[in-house]
Amino acid sequence: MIQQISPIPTGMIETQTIEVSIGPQHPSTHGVFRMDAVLDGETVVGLKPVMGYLHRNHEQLAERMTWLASIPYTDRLDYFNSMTNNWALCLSVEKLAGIKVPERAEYIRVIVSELTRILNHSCVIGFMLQDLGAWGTPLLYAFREREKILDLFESLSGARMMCNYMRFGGVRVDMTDAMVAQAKDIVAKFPRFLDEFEQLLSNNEVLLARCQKVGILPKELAINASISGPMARASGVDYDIRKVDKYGVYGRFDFRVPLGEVGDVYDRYYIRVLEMRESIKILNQALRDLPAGAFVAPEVKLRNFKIPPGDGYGRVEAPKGELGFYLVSDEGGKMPYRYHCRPPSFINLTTLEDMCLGHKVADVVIILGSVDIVLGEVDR
Amino acid sequence: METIYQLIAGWFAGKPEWLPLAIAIAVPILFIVGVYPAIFAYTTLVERKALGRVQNRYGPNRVGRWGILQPLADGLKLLTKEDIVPRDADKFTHFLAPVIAVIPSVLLFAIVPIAPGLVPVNLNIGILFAFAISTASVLALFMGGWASRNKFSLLGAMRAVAQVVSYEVPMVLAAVAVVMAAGSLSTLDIVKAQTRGGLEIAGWFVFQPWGFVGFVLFAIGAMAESARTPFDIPEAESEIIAGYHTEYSGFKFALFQLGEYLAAIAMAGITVTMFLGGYLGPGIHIPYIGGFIAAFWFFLKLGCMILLNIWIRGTWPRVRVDQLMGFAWKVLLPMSILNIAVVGLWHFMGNKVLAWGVTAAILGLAFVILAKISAAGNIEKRTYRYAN
Amino acid sequence: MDYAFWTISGITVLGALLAVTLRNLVHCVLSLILFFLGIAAHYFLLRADFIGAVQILIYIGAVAVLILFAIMLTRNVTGEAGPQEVVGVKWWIGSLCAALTAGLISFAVRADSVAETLSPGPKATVAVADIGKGFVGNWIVPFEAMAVLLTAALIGAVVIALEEVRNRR
Amino acid sequence: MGFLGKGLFQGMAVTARNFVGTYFDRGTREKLVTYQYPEEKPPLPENSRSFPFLVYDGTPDAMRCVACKICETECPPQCIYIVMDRDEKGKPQQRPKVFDIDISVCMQCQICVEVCPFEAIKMDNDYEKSQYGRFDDLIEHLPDLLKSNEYYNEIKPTEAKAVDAKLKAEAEKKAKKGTSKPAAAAPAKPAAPAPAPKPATAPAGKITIPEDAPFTAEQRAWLAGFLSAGGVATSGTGVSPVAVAETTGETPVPLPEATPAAEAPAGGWPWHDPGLGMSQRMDLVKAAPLADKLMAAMAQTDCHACGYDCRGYADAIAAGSETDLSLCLPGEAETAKKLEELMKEAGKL
Amino acid sequence: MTIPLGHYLILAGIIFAIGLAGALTRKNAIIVLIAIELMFNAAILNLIAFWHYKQFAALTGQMFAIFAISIAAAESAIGLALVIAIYRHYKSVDVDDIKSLKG
Repeated sequence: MIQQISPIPTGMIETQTIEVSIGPQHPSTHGVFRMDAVLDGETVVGLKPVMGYLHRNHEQLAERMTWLASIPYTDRLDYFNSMTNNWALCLSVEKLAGIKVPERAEYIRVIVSELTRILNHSCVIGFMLQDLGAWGTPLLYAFREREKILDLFESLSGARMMCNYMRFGGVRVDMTDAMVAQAKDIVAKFPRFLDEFEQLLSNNEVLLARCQKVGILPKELAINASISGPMARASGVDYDIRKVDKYGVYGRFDFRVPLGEVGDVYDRYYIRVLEMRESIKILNQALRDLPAGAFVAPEVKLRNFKIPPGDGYGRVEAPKGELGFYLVSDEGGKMPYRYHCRPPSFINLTTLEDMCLGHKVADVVIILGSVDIVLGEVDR
Repeated sequence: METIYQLIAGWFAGKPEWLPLAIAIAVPILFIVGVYPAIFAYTTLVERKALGRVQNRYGPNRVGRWGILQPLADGLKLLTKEDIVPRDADKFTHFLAPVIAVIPSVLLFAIVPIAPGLVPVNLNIGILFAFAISTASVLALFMGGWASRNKFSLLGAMRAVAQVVSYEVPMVLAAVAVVMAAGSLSTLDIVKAQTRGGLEIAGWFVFQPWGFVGFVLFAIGAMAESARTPFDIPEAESEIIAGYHTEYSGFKFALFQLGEYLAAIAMAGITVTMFLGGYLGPGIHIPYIGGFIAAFWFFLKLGCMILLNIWIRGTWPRVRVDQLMGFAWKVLLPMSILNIAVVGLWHFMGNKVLAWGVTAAILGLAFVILAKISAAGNIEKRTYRYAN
Repeated sequence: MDYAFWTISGITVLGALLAVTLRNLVHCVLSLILFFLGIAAHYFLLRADFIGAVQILIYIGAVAVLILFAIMLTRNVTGEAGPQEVVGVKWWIGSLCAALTAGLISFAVRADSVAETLSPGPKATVAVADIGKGFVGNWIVPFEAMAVLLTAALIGAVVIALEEVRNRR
Repeated sequence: MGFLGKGLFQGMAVTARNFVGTYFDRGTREKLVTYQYPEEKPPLPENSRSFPFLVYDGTPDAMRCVACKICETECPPQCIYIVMDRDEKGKPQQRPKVFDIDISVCMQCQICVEVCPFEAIKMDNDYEKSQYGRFDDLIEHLPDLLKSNEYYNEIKPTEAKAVDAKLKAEAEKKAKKGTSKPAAAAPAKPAAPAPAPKPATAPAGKITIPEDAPFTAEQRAWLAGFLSAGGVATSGTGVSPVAVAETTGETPVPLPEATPAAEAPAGGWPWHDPGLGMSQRMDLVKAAPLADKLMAAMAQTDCHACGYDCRGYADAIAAGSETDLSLCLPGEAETAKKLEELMKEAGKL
Repeated sequence: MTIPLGHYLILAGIIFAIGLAGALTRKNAIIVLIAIELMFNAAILNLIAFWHYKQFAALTGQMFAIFAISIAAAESAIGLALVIAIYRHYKSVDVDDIKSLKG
């Protein structure tokens, strides 16, 4: 039975609790995801998330294929940010095999990942507003901006969402000057869109009333449940892997990490807006001093690429949190012996029940929206 | 109806006595049944195109030149859709709910004046009749939700009834203010009371402070009554799928939509009549075509109200159920009661300009205080620090 | 114009009968609503527009919804109440004395010649303004008494509910 | 914070600006972003990729692909199925007879293009390939895949120019070295003679389709195609290609009895397995004669890139008739270095 | 309109009788309340009928009708509150079960 807090003593009217399952076929669960909620009237007294509807056996498949062949599959993990997924796998393999990545490739990787971050944050806010009932207007503004970034990705890597762009030791296609100009143009226009977005949303009384003090995630719980990404920073946990590991060339850029104090849905929304502004800063610096040179390490072979036996864990600050890959290679070397992926959405979802108890059904939907999960990554 | 009767009585001198009466009744009925559903059809089209344009896209443009035939296509589609009734639904009530949803919305049009003297039924209890009828729509929501025997639609029905009942009170009180100023319940007299010294526009109630507050209260009430954003809780997709009309499909669903939209248009019509001076506008006194100009003004204002409704629908998110109730009882009700007191004050103050100032001050003060009390609770400015 | 009277009173009586005899509670309330509509139509026929509108507003708008809510709260929310037996044990006694009263009333009416001959009043309906003046004119006392009564009823209903909460805790 | 409704009205100002903006956005796609799809198609950037296609220079039979099956093994979802073309005597030609790509399985990841040593397979950008049938319609056979080099230059100009330049340079290097190839490469083919792989023991066993399974002929054909194409790594008993050929309705291809290379000795070649690493293979042939050692150094794909099969190439080097040690393309530098080492050891170089 | 007053009185009588029958025979408390509503409406119908046939001399008929309607509404509100309170106590709305006078 679902663990229930004691039904709120209404005293006046004695209603019995109804067990309702929200999803998997539900308009606002961001994919195939079910929540078994026990409702006492409108308030939620028990909630059990049920996942696994989109499990595609990615980790077992990777053990049967060469290292290179796993890269296109990482696009399908968090299908919203394929670039950061690729980078996470490449980072882990490079750490395991000791491959040195040329300067230009590092800069291109930063540019492409920061573009993915602003793409993801703006669309997440759009989806959350959709759950709030804003008939898709903010979502379509976010999608209008996302289209420009996806056009850049298509001219760069060949596909809009499934980029399969990074290789061990660098990137697959060099960024021509035309593409750099296109990126500069996007980054120049983005702050204007952000101001328009904030004017539409940030002090909209209905949004404030609906989001403040809803789905509060206390700081200790965030740390204990190993929450990562904007959700943790909204609760005040100062933990951004770009600052902690300084992987790639992030050490060279100066940018700040915004932190909230209350950790409710509004904080998570506003933290994402501030993070987009920081990403714009990083993009400007990266695009300004993008060096020339090789875009991929020449010594890395495409076919029968082998890795000496050993294991390693590489992680990246994906837009949704800390995305890490734990890889073990045996003496055969051509195929990973063990391939494990640490998805941020899955772990951020574990605290959903603690945030939702005591709230109304309408709040459960927004809290899920603010957690920002993509089922491809949750179920792998 | 009476004016048409006098007009026609002359031509049918010879015929049996009841014929002109029958025609005099038939004309307004045909008008209501013909014009307003057409307005409903094209409201849906305008709504989808306007929402599209707000979201930087076109909106339906495949059926007919600019999507003109889209309502026809929707209607046909819904007509041909299979009509599914849940197995253990309460057949009779399930069938009756959409019918009862449409009847009050159509009846509401009976008291909406189109041109001087041209109102389908000139009841001297016009506004009261309108409110009496609009309470009946509550029953349709309830029966729809209760009869389809599924948890979500039951939740939707409970929410809908609670919302409509609790927004009924401030709306009626806002109308009471207008009735006090106009001195009569009949819609024709209300419109006449808004012409002051021949100037057709200056007299509108909306330009008085209490009139403006009444207008805002009535508009909010009308939106809540017809479950339009930001109060579309009953059919909030993201929470409970489609509220009370989840289990309806095919033409019954179309009837529910017809009922809802017609209620929204009727409420917009009543708002126009009470606050924006119904058919008043420059040029209605020209001898022959005055009537047509008046009708034009009425439909123009009606269009503006509907567009305002659509504009709001494209922008604002949805309010939660308990906030909705709190807003109705804690903010709207006190404001409407104060509004009635202010109209009384206005009535007895001789010098109108001074009265205008005093009433504006009182209402402004009240609004600020209420805003502070109700909003202070949960909306506070947030500051964000950056890591080192 | 006579058939208007007969049809409406036919509907009214049908509504009343169904409201009392149906098994399913919700259907009872629906027929009660039909009955209220019939009565309101009668008021319009009798040129009492204001009372007709008030009747619709109060009875259909409020009382019917109130009864529906009462039905909802006194049975489990989702399930349909089991079919208890509908009629009390000695139902025939009740209906017998009802029939007796009906006979008595109709006999009395028929006997009194005055009732028969009174002819209907003029066409004009009374203006609402006069009712308003009446309220604050010579009916001021019952008006205030009504105000007191309604507030008392309001407070009473709330007390009954709250009192339940106080001794519950 | 301003009065209660300020935020709400700011929001409405934004939507109004967008509403009006769409009417004055003359094609700048800033405010009005819709492409009316069937009428106006969005322009595709040059790198955009949809499904692979095979390039041929001049006439369709002068295709660059030599059916070396590297792309088939490297393809992550295993959606390519190649059968080597053989002349009547069974001698492998350097051309694929059957080259199927199942575009319902292909995830357009372009790995086949990267690993192809002969620039034979490139990514198209034609995305309108939806069909009604679910089985055979979505499998693109050789004739559908073949497209001319001009078409390739037309859709991807810069990339095509670079590829043509590289091929021309290789051809000149080949012509300058003038090493004749024992296998008479067809003159029209400028590219280096491609290896004609004999489908070696299938890297992964195939599931057999029992006779009594309730499939119609058409479904059985599709299943066989799917199963043999999909390298389902199960150890099951291998369905010899002949049986597969039968079920796919082609004329049964006789097993090449008289292959130039010597038949495997009774004990078989334990090292002849592409899955093993170079070091493992070398351990197996530590005590073996030079020819076996040479053969173990090969990439074991029998891809005929060197003009022989692995055994033949090793015998040719051992016999001294073949001096170029870098012909084993799948083996790349690793095999070439090992071959030189072995030859130095044996004192022949 | 040639309907004499008598017809209205008989109509009111019939409705009153139906209400009385309902109140006496039905077991469910809510139906009893509905029956009481019927009786109220019968009485108010009489009031209006008499007012109409007295050539609108004075407004007493209408006034009393309004007062009667509001009393009826208040009464039904209290009645339903009672029914709910009893239901919560006895867990049933069956008129026969509610016998014991203990609170």
